[in-house]
Amino acid sequence: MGNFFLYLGMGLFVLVFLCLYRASFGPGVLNRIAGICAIGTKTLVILLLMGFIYNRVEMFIDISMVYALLNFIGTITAAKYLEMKGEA
Amino acid sequence: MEVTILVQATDKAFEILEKARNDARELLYSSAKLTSETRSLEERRKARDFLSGAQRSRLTLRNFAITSVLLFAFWIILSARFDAFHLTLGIICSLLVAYLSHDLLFSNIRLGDARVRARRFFAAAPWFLGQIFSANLHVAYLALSPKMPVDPQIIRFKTKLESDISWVALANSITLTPGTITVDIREGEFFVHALDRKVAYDLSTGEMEDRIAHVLMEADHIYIQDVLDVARIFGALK
Amino acid sequence: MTRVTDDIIIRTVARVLIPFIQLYALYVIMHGHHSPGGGFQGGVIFGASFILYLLTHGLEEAKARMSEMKAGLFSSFGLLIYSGIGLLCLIMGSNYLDYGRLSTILRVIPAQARSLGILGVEIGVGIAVMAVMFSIFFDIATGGEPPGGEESFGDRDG
Amino acid sequence: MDLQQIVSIPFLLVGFFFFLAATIGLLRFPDFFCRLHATGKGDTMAVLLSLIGLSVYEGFSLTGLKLIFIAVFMFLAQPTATHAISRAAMRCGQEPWIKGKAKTQ
Repeated sequence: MGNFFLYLGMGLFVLVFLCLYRASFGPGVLNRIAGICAIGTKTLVILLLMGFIYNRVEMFIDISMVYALLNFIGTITAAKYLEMKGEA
Repeated sequence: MEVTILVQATDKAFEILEKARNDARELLYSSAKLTSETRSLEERRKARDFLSGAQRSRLTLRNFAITSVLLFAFWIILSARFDAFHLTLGIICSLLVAYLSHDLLFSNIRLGDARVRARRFFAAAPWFLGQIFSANLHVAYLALSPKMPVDPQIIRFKTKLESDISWVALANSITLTPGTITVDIREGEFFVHALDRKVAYDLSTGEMEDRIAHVLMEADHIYIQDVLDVARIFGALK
Repeated sequence: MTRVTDDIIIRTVARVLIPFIQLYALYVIMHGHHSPGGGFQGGVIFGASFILYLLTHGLEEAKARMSEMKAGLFSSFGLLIYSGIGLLCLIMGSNYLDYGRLSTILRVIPAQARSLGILGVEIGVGIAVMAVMFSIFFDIATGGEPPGGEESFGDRDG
Repeated sequence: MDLQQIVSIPFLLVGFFFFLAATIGLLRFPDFFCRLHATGKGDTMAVLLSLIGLSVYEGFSLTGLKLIFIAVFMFLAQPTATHAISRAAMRCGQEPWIKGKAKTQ
């Protein structure tokens, strides 16, 4: 089962790199924000899988919770900033 | 001849004068009554204000209590340590957070019907989950099919829901379900971005709106689900 | 960035989430000595909850809840707790922040005194970090205007 | 291999499939709003399925309950974030792409 988690995490890692294309080359700021938000959700699952691989779920679950929280607040802040600025 | 006319005229004049005096008296009385009425109304309003002040403080207390109990339950789940030291810390922390933000969680929710609402929510949850699952299959199909048959368009409709909680529920479930994203809400008008024509048509039938109105118990319209419930009860009775 | 948003969705969701975020921050601070996190991380999360409140409810309401002066006082207060515990250890005759000697005051065994001392230090650090974080965001959002100076600095970035 | 592991594997695999679909959608869709469809919906469902799978694997404990809490949080937060970005785009004057127009973005 540990190997299964490992391969799943590696697959998610590849997906993160695919999202990184949109986050780095995406035309405009908004596409970049969308890409970064997608990376955040994938990172959350990768962190949990790491916790299961290392048998320390209680520790990694807190980290992933903080990650989800800060991802949400960061996205809202960026969106609010762009909305107030009025251009992208 | 002239005398009779004169007498009649004076009679008439007296009559008019009498009538005017009566009118004036009535007006005076009514105005006096009106002032007394307004005064009593004022007093009543003052009393009501006082009462609602008491009600408000009671409401605040209730919100505080419910918030702290909820937060303490959340703390127990988070902490997973049951010794006295950590439980005391939990009580202190949940009281502190409830003091800081007790007006945020329940600012305009009626709590009397929470049980009915929870039951209806759990009854409606499988339908929503199924919708979300089918939405994801739809998006996955669109993303993976080589021709990518998307035909995006923006549709707008006015909702009949009233409270902001149900607006938020409707907007978030629109965002989660087939091919649609809530882009904006302006004064009860939803701007929705739809991925193709079919999902736009599906949305405009308003089934989801009815379901959310049913779950959150919005008053003053008739819902399909209520009619169905009544029909079922009637059938069972027969 | 500091005006009240007219978006009902973000405001309502933030209103529901903020108490839980704050409780989570306190959990991270209090359990810092046997799980990841601690004073700094918990303080950052607590500050983030206030930032979310400022973003969604506007500058005025956020000021009513947490003004700049309060933020300054809290940052000094957190630092006072931290350095006070450290100095107490120094007065008791051991090194700075060496909590073992606190056992004579707290009337517990030295190991437990160390745990309690670390907890107190983390609470101090958490309060300081929360206040500093909030005041930094406050300064950036208002463009560095002095507190109470102009009424209309919400319009500057509109 | 006990029963919990066997049950949790399909959940994780379906979740991974939705992650894959969301990422491909993010890369392939023609305009910003359509890309938001991919990330907002696909990622939410994928996180939900993955967390259900992991909590089944963990078994009934407080850790599993915490995983469910993360799922609930994502369910509230992800549509809200999607809505915030799309609203910002609308206020910034991004025109949604209509079928038949040249692809600009």
